[in-house]
Amino acid sequence: MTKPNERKLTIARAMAEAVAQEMRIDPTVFVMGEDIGALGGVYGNTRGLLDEFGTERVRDTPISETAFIGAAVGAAQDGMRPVVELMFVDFFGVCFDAIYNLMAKNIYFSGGSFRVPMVLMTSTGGGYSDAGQHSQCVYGTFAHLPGMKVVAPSNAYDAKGLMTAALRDDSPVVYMYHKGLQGMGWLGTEPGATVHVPEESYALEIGKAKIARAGSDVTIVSLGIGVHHALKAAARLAEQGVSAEVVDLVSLVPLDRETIRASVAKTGRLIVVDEDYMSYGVSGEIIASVTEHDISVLKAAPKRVAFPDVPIPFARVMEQFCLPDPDKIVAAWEQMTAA
Amino acid sequence: MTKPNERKLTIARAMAEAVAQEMRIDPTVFVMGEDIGALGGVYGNTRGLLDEFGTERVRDTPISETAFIGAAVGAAQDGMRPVVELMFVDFFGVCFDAIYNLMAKNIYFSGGSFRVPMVLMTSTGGGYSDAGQHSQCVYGTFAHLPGMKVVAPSNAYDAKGLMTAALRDDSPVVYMYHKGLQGMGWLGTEPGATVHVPEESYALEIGKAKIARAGSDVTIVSLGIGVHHALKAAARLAEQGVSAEVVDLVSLVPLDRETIRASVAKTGRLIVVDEDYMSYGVSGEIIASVTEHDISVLKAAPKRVAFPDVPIPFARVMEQFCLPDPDKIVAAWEQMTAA
Amino acid sequence: MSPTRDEQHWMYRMMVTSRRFEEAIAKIYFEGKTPVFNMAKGPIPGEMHLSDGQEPVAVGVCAHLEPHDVVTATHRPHHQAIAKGVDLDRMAAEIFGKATGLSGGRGGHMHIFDADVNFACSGIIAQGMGPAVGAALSRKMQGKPGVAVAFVGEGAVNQGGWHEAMNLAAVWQLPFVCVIEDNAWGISVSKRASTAVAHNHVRAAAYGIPGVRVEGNDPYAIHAAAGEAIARARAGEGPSLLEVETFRLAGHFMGDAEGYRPEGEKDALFARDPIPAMRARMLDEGSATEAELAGIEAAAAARVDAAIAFARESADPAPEDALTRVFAA
Amino acid sequence: MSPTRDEQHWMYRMMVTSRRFEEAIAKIYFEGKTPVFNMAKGPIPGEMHLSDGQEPVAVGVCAHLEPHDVVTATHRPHHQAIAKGVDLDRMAAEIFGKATGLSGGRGGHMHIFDADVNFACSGIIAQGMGPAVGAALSRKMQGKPGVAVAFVGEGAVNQGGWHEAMNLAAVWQLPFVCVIEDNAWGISVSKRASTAVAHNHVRAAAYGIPGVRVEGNDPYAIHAAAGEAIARARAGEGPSLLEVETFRLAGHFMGDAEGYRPEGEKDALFARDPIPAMRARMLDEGSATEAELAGIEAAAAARVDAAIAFARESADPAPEDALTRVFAA
Ligand SMILES: Cc1ncc(C[n+]2csc(CCOP(=O)(O)OP(=O)(O)O)c2C)c(N)n1
Ligand SMILES: Cc1ncc(C[n+]2csc(CCOP(=O)(O)OP(=O)(O)O)c2C)c(N)n1
Ligand SMILES: [Mg+2]
Ligand SMILES: [Mg+2]
Repeated sequence: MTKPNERKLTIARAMAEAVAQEMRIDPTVFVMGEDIGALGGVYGNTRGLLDEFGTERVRDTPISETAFIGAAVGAAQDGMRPVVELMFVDFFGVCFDAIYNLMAKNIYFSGGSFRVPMVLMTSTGGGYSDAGQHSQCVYGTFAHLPGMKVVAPSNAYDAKGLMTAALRDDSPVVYMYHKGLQGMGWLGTEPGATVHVPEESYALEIGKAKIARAGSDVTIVSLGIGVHHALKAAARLAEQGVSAEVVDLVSLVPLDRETIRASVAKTGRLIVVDEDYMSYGVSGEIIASVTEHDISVLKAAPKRVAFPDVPIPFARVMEQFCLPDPDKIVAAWEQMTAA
Repeated sequence: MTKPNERKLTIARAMAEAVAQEMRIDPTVFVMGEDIGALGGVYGNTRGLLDEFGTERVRDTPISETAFIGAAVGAAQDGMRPVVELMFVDFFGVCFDAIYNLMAKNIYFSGGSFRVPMVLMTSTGGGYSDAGQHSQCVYGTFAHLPGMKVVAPSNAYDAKGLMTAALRDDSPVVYMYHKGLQGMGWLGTEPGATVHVPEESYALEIGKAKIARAGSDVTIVSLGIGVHHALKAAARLAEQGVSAEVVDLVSLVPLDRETIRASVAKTGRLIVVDEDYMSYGVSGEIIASVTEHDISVLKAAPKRVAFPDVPIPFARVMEQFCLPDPDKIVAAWEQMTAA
Repeated sequence: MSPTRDEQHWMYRMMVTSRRFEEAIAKIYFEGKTPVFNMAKGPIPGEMHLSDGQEPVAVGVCAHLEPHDVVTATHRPHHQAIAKGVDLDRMAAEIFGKATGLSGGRGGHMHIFDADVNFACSGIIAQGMGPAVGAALSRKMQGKPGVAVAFVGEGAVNQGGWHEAMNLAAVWQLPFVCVIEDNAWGISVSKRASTAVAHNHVRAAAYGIPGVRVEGNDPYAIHAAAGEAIARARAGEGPSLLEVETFRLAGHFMGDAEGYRPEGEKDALFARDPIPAMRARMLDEGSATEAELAGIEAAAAARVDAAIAFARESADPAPEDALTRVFAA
Repeated sequence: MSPTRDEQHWMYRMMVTSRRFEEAIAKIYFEGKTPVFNMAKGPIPGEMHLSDGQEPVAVGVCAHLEPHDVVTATHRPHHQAIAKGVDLDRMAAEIFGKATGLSGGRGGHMHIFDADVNFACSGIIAQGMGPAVGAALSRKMQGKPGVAVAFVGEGAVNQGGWHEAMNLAAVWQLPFVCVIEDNAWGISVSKRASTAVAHNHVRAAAYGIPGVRVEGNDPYAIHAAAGEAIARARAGEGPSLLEVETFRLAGHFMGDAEGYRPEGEKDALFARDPIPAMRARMLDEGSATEAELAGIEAAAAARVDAAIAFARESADPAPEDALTRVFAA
């Protein structure tokens, strides 16, 4: 039920609103990417911008990701604040040099004399049978390499605040939004992501995790759509009398290890939920971050619910078999406590 | 001291020998890459091949990594067994789509009806002041994404056996050799990497870790050059009466979790040494693989000695400050036991 | 050189088969997706890129190809697959995500692989260029017959990998042809807005190879130009670039409202639908009778119906099979 | 149009400064690396790519540039940096990895960044293309003066990113010039073995922009051609491609035995060393006296000596400073 002063927005609209608000006050902000103009972005997050700001500041590009991301770096170093879109994160392979070796490193290479204030926004995730080149998350891939901040909102409130913060940051920020949360009807919509969003501009601190639900028996750490799986699992566990705390990472870089460790210190148990591939990724890092700090707080071996190490299959039954979901989280709890 | 029947080879020569031996018996094997012909590879691992096999089978390429790695995939699918070289792994960003989204996935996308028998060899690592675009390891980046086997030898014996195995594998294998182990005089040489190599052809099983040194008090897990740091640290610890077991991962994919877990079950302590960036990489995965399996075996929180999450600096004092080395491993042990 | 009578019949049959196939897919695609469109629902979930209107390119080129020749196709691959002779039953089943699909449901519509006819495709723009060049290299090295053809959209020509592969094919003088399906749009971005030259065939000059443009989405002209390029490749004379004007009669993907297209553009294209045009021309030139054409059309429709029925009736894969076939057996 | 007398003096001074600088670096590079060559040792560790012989490109182009113009350079950047006016003391200190270096020792010789004169470079082939195009876009959007020039080697032209950036600059008609330093080699691979066309300037046709080639490593001709391209860019007439024949008198990197070069090739190049050639021409044409040239040479040598002394005397960075400046302050 919508409360009187509530203004529910989808993540897509929240993102576009943050960009528009910054564009109004800062003439150096502009947007580049494929189909971000007349189409408004395949995932709706630039809708309305072309009409308001015109083709000079909202620039459809050729299918030349290396060139336009590289160009964004050059523009950022020259006083602009570009927002560039990599339509699907899966496409990072054609342009990763411009991202991880250029955008992410020029501040360091220049000893801080160059600033690289830019936002790279990109869609992640599957669940709608788009197969192995259009459904990946690769959170771990981006978070592993130094020099870029990495954020991933789970709801529209955070989406707007993170975008504003990213736009005002003098360092490059990779903004990973999950397609299943965008609130595009045609992709199905996780209703929990569409929340009240204040009209006025506000910025969230990058690098801060959030307690999405407080609890005392187990900590479930996740990000993006996984937070909603975790909340659903927590609701189910609550029916069994189990109190689960859900930590929404919000940022992968910087990673808020304090908040994670404090939660696990309280609950003694850890489940990590990640739609990215399991090995050498986010789930391992979270577990290592807790255990290298202090193993005495753990009452049981930590568990992960992550995408298995296989390409993402097309067929719905296969993809769903692989994807994290509330059932698998509840099952992880059961295995953890059965042991 | 060289024993009578000993035939010490550098890793570079061991790699070239394995390739040459396969080329002699299998006409479908050929080599492509930048400067792998007349120059013999910047890191010496194709030396001699052009003279023996000619320009048809040893093909210098344009600086077009996306094209020639993609071409290798097409040739592999068409019955050839290409060995391609990505000169420095740092360059993966210009061609990663051809690697992680094409080479690694076409077997799966085709339901197994296409084979992709190819080897992608690439140099890793720093320590010689080649700065942030020529010194990276990015082991975690390759190991995170499904569909490619990933190996990283620490000595010439393994180097030859892994190369032979990789060449005979019907799936793509990424072969990551560390520059500091190649035995190229001009890069300095870790003498421990240059070992006896049998003349005859032999293949190692991909996916098997090795106990490089047996011990009982702590398990030090590493790969590539880190194994040598670990062995040196183990020797130092032995002087203090501490018995360290060193596990050489050899393969990152498949990862031999059994061997790691068995070692830690025996020693109760774990230190992971990795020249790759610390977060979201190999070190986290190893720790998570152990702790998610069983925390009861651990007598202390595991530790990692890895490259901090910063671009690799040029200045020697800065780079050495960041790189893992025996001192840092010994210090990790001391912290672990002080607690 | 005009296609022979037999070739014309084959081309027309493939064009009609392809169109019927797309129509069937389009209809089924909406099953389970109404009243509320949700891409994840229905018997065919996920993105769907149809090839309506682009059939002349596929048939004009593939008329010259044998099963042993290699084709790499795009995210919009059905017409190309059909013209290359991909097994229609197993292709339909793959698009439905069934166990009997070409890859057992692992790939779906953007990942149609058929080893029997050397066909592969990809969801990444221009990704097929490298593999096609590599297959051409393989043939040259092995002394085995066969050329390799990479189909790309005109939007793909601005992708770096395209340039690299063209240069490599030209440096090594490989039996390779790049065919650009120029439908004037890359999703919502017009060729004019994305490409610095009016026509991409001029880019052949950057590789010292022949570059030809065919206007009008005309299967006969495409057939002639493709014939020359492929013959050159077969004769060991090196690669060529062939740009073909074609029409995207569908949206970029299903669900695309195409608000970005200028008013009237689509109507004008529909008026030039290549299938009725070819039909009329064959009748006109006497290369087919009405009865023959009706027979071809009926056979095509029946073939499509059978493939769809095969797909519908096939079983889903076992969920846990998702974990298999990552590496070669 | 010929360079003015003043321009010639400046060009000659920059060329000599650059050469003296490389000679000094080459000498110091071997300190600590003999008798056994180990790249990691000595006051200047790591790879070293010298620009001996390529000075005419840098000065012919940069003669037309102001500090506010943007340059992105390559892995072989010293001559370009010097001609663009990068602070020589801090550049030398960077190459030595000192705290006083342009980036405090974080970058080293392949990562020379000087915000004051809008200079950057990169160790990745063709990586500078995008940033230069982006800087050109920024100037156009902000209405601020300035053009952007990307220097690349001829080997870089076969990299996909080069093509993408050329097209983007041309579609958007940006104030951008791409200068190709064609030294005929990419490490050990000859241009002929890697590039499908004899000359890269013809590739301008793929972007509908002017493409010019200058033969002979001639600073005067380069100056003239670059002047036109840069004037075009300043006038808002869009990008150009300028290919310049030049000579790599050094090995690819220090330690390169160059066994792959045809016998006699290097000797022939040394006989055409552009520095003595320009000296002779200036005397010949009366644009400088022997005394003036000697003065320029002495000043250049002194400037280099001072920079090297500054670098040598500067302190190492604090090791733990490696962890700083990852993000903007
Ligand atoms: C590297 C990459 N970038 C972007 C996309 C998203 N994308 C899919 S189809 C398409 C347009 C392709 O246009 P064109 O090549 O002309 O083919 P058409 O769709 O017109 O057949 C885009 C941008 C992609 N799949 N891969
Ligand atoms: C993407 C990438 N591939 C390969 C290399 C390795 N590499 C460094 S310099 C070089 C040759 C470059 O040739 P060219 O562009 O002609 O410049 P030159 O060295 O002749 O000045 C190569 C292959 C690299 N740095 N980046
Ligand atoms: Mg198109
Ligand atoms: Mg060169």
